Amino acid sequence: MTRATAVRRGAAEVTAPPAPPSNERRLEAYRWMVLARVTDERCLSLQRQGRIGFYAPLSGQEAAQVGCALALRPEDWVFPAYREMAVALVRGASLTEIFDQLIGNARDRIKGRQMPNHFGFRAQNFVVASSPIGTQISQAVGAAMAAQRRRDPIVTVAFFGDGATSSNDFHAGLNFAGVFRTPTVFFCQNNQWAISLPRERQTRSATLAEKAEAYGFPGVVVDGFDLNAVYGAVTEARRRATSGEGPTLIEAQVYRFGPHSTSDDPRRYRTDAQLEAARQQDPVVRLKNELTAAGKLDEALDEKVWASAKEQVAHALEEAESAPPIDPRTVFDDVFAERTPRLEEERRAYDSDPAAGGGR
Amino acid sequence: MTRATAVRRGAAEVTAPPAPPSNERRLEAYRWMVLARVTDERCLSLQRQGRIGFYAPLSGQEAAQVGCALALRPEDWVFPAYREMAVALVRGASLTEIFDQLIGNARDRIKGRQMPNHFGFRAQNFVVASSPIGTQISQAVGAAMAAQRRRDPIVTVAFFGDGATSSNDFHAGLNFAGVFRTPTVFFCQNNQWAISLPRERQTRSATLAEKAEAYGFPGVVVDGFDLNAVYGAVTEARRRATSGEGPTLIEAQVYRFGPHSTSDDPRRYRTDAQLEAARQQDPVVRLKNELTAAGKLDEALDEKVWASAKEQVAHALEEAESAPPIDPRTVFDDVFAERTPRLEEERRAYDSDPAAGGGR
Amino acid sequence: MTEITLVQAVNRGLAEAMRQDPDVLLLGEDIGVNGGVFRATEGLLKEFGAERVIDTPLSETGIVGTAIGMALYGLKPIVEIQFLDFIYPAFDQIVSELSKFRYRSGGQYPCHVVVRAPYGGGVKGGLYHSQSTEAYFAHTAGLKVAIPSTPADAKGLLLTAVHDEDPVIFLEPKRIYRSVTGEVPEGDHRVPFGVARLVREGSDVSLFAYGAMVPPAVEAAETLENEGISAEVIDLRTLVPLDEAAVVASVEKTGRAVIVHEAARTCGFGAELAAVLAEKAFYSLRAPIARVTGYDTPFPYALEQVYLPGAERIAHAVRAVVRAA
Amino acid sequence: MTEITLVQAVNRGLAEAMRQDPDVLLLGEDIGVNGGVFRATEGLLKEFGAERVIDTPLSETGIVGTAIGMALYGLKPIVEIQFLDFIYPAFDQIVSELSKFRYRSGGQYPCHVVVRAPYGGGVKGGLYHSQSTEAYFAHTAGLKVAIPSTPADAKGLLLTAVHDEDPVIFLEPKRIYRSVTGEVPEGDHRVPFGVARLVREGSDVSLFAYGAMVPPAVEAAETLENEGISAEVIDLRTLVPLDEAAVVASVEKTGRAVIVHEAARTCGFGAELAAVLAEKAFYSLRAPIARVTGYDTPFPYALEQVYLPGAERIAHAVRAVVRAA
Ligand SMILES: Cc1ncc(C[n+]2csc(CCOP(=O)(O)OP(=O)(O)O)c2C)c(N)n1
Ligand SMILES: Cc1ncc(C[n+]2csc(CCOP(=O)(O)OP(=O)(O)O)c2C)c(N)n1
Ligand SMILES: [Mg+2]
Ligand SMILES: [Mg+2]
Repeated sequence: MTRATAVRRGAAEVTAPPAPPSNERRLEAYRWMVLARVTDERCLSLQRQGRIGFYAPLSGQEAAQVGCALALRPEDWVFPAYREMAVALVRGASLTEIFDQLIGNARDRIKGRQMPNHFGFRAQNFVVASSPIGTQISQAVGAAMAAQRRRDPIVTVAFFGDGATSSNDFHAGLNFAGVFRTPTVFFCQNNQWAISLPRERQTRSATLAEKAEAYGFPGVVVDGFDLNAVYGAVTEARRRATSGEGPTLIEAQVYRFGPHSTSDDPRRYRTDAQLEAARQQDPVVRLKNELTAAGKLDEALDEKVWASAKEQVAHALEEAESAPPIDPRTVFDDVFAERTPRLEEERRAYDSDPAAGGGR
Repeated sequence: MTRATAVRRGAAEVTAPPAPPSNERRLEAYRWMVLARVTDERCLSLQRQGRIGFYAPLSGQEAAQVGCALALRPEDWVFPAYREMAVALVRGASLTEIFDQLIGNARDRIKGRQMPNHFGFRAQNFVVASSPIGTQISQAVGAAMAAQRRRDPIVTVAFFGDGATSSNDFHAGLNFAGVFRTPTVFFCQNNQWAISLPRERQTRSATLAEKAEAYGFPGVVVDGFDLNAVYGAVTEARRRATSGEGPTLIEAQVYRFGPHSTSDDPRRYRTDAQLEAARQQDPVVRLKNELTAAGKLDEALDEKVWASAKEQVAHALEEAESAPPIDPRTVFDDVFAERTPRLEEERRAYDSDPAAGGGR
Repeated sequence: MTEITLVQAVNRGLAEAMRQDPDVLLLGEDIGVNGGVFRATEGLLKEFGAERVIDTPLSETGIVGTAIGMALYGLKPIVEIQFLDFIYPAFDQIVSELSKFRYRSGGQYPCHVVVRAPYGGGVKGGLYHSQSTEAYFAHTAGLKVAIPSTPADAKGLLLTAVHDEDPVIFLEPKRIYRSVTGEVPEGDHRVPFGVARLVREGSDVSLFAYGAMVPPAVEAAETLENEGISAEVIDLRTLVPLDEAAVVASVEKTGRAVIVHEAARTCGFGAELAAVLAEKAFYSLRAPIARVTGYDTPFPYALEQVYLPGAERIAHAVRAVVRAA
Repeated sequence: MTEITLVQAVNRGLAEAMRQDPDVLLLGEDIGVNGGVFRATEGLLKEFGAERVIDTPLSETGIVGTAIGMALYGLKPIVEIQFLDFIYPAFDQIVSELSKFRYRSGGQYPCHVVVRAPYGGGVKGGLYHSQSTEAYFAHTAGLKVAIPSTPADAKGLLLTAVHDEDPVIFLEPKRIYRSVTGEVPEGDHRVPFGVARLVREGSDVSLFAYGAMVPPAVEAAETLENEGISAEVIDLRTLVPLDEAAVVASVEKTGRAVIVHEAARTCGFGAELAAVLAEKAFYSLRAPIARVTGYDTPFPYALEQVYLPGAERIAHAVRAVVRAA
């Protein structure tokens, strides 16, 4: 069932992946995956209703995200891209915190500074995301170098997509990781698309995982629809990293079921047939079937799982929507630890006549 | 004798390299290599005498540069780094033009705009070099895409060093070349050093050539001290490129005998023993021995070759040193096709009182 | 002529340029089958084919690097950077290479690439889909910088850019991509570089703006008119070359200047304008020069309307300047 | 105290910072066994070891990207960019990431990296070993920009940078790395940010400069003194934060301003200074504000002395400004 495949043997051997997670762990994973799916769908409709400004769905990538997140420890550091909502949840960010960010209310951990999906949760070692593609990759390597220096037995994980393998920071980050043998897991969710560009036009290498070899460490392809495979590959990569064996690149092959974001219309560049074929591999359904076969899930429990997810979402949304809006004067904060004289001046000007301070 | 080795089989097979160049061609190569060696040594002493401001020697890399240049055609486009003086010579730039640039006199093709070694010769399709490492690599790919569009049966060649494989443009350039299957030869002179950083700390891959595989095309390692091997590998890469089989990365393994540049003191980071070992492989001596063994060279002819080189250098230097200095007002030219009003104003200000226009 | 939007005008400009010259081609992310995330390249793949409308891998470094190589070879590439905020991976190619090729080669290698990028705020794009960093490019010798604020100028400046022999950074104010419409001449319509547009005549104060700041500047001028203040509005159109003559002449007439841009104040293009005026219109100036700009903060998401200069903030600054003298 | 050079002062500042705090470490190209191409890190590998003086692969993207990751984790990395001209591969990390981390995370992730780079012309370095692009960084909200012009300031500003909580671009005027010497306090010597240095008092005109332009400004002032013109010279020391109060006060006293920098004129930092003065010292100004700057061309090799502002060009501009009023 577990299908972590060593594509190439680089600087180190990829040993056989460990045993699949326990049934309890898999049921836990299922709950997270359902919660992510329900949240995702709700967010798409919230955006259509104008209640949030933007959303980038992760549907199709639940097993990849949850499987990876469950294989990590709280003290590990996660460097996400903008699609890793499920990772944030598994690491302990509350759904309400998620909605606070999507709305950008007064309670939002990042103070309404960024577009929806650009989460950051210090308490969960979930470094704040940014939009430029790939930049988090070399940063994750740097944090791993810092952990090495501090002798902290942790790993850093960079999340990124197939498109990001073309970025400058992919090249720089993986090269530094190879040279300094950093405890880093490069977790590439190959969802086959970078907006409208299909994977095969992103690069001519047969797999993305094999790119690791150019940097002297192993790359692994896993079936990203398969929770067990992902969990196994990340567990092994984590073990390698913390035992000083260096970094691993994992390519989790998935498919983006939804649009790139709410600004995107995928019918312009892909066919329904293609999408339907991919949907046959729905990771949520797959895990459900596995758990059912294992006698861990029946229809009644499943209904409860979904109902609970819906309830959690409704509750969190209500909470987030009832929070006050952000104080306009916070716009001048956090540029620096302390405001410079110039920022003080700009803030004073705004304060003295807020009517004239805005964009109306 | 020819040792072009296919390191990996990527998107295409690397076929056996063609027969070595004819004895006549190798004698021609030898003349170029000797000329490059003599020029190189003269330039180092000119810099010490303050007659040129800077120099980056190529000694140790003569076979790589001359072997590659001889395998190309005039209509091919060369994108050099700053160490490719021998390539410029073989492609037809005169020694006088070389010295004009090193001095930055009124006849300098690039009008004294750049430091020594940053040659550019339009007539020889030798694109003007710049200092930032790697930038020429993606440019060479773009020129190849343009040639594809024009249906011109040429190749573009990007020259770069081992250090440049870490650059953004290496990654972007090779990736685009793979995706668009461009007629490009990536010619990496691995001289084992990026200033003080040894090759093995630049990247953890076993060879540089194998990095090509990450982009879906073949990489080849050649003994860069061996003129025949280089000539063979480039000939084959050129054939592949012009027959639509796509790009090739060639790693010519050489050694930098001299300092990185006249600003560098290599004794700070490498031992004499190391250098002496490398010098045993001197490509000029090697080719001399081969030609002697083949009955194409004897001591008398060899002396003539060296004497002629010295004479050419002395003559070219004299010509270049007797050229007038560059007109100061040219500083305002070539920013744009025509000077903007602001540049006109700056030029007028300078003109109206040149004494006040300068940096004194 | 019917009215079209600014982004449609860009689209027509591109099509016109490509019809005129087979050497013109486009490179960018999602510009082909997807027609561009703002639809600026809609329909062009169909008309001109995949050899001329090239969907690239996700690498701005590669896009600009290869475009430079194409330009050196003789083609006329037009590059789309999906958002100006994502141009930085290509910054090295732009400032170290594109801007300096002609100079460093002693004129042997001109390098004519047009780099198009939607820019600016007001679309709820947050930090990375909103920035206005035109000053980086204006400060880089060897680059021209054009910014249209009307559909006619969008097409006209774009065609001038394509026919220019130098690299051009062509910034499209995405906030008014669809909200501003206007008539656009058919065919080879060109608007020269270095000639500012007098949007509205006035005698008490000169308002300088460009891109998406032109409409609020005009709105402010209209409000002020009711208060008895006559504001001239000038749209710079190109920052490099700058129509200094027009800028100076306007202040010689009005005696007062208010400069508007979305970019952060410090070292924004407004600083350059103020410096030009403080040098060349000094004796005509009757009041301090005011700048109405974005704040010296990154671009916020939830509070973008606090950040962005609008008609009220502009009018407020004008009143202060007029009160001053 | 004995006199040391500016580059030695940088070296001592680095050593002091590393002795104070084991979290301080260095990253860069050729900084370890080679001691830096300008020897700014000479001896540090030996004293602090390869874990803290890290020779990196040739990738400024990687250097700054990994330094950011280290800073997020809690270390205090100081990065050396071999020449400012080679910072552009890291520009995305600097302007999109380093400058915005604190803001975009709502204060959760401060990101304190010091980026050191030798900069400026006068060393026969041509286009790519001479540029002065401080304005790019001053225009980027979230970055501080410090530029010493004396050995004491080099050490003092560097230690302040290391103890600051925000990212600092620390630009070292390589032209005077060795030509300027001075006494430098031992130990934890710090020079605060945002406080300009009054280099020379004067009453007729204010000369504003920084970095390697301070010595020619002083030389010009000395020449002018013989002509009966009393020039005040102010060294800005930090462009962000700017000591606006000192700048404005000086012009309130002298009534005239001449701004000097090596960078190209258009949108250089001089534009910002002129804009500040045209707004805040307007009523004190008696003459047009003059800028003495590099030209709007790339930096030339053979003709660098034509390009670079020097004492004569500065004096010439001052005379014109004094003649004017
Ligand atoms: C440097 C940069 N260029 C362009 C963009 C615009 N953009 C946003 S997402 C995206 C595609 C990313 O694809 P991938 O890395 O596969 O991630 P996915 O969205 O599929 O999860 C692009 C081109 C960007 N954000 N950053
Ligand atoms: C982007 C950039 N960073 C740093 C430098 C400074 N520098 C000049 S040459 C060099 C080493 C280049 O090594 P390699 O690519 O192996 O070429 P080689 O000099 O050995 O021929 C460095 C770091 C530069 N020119 N460009
Ligand atoms: Mg993708
Ligand atoms: Mg090398």
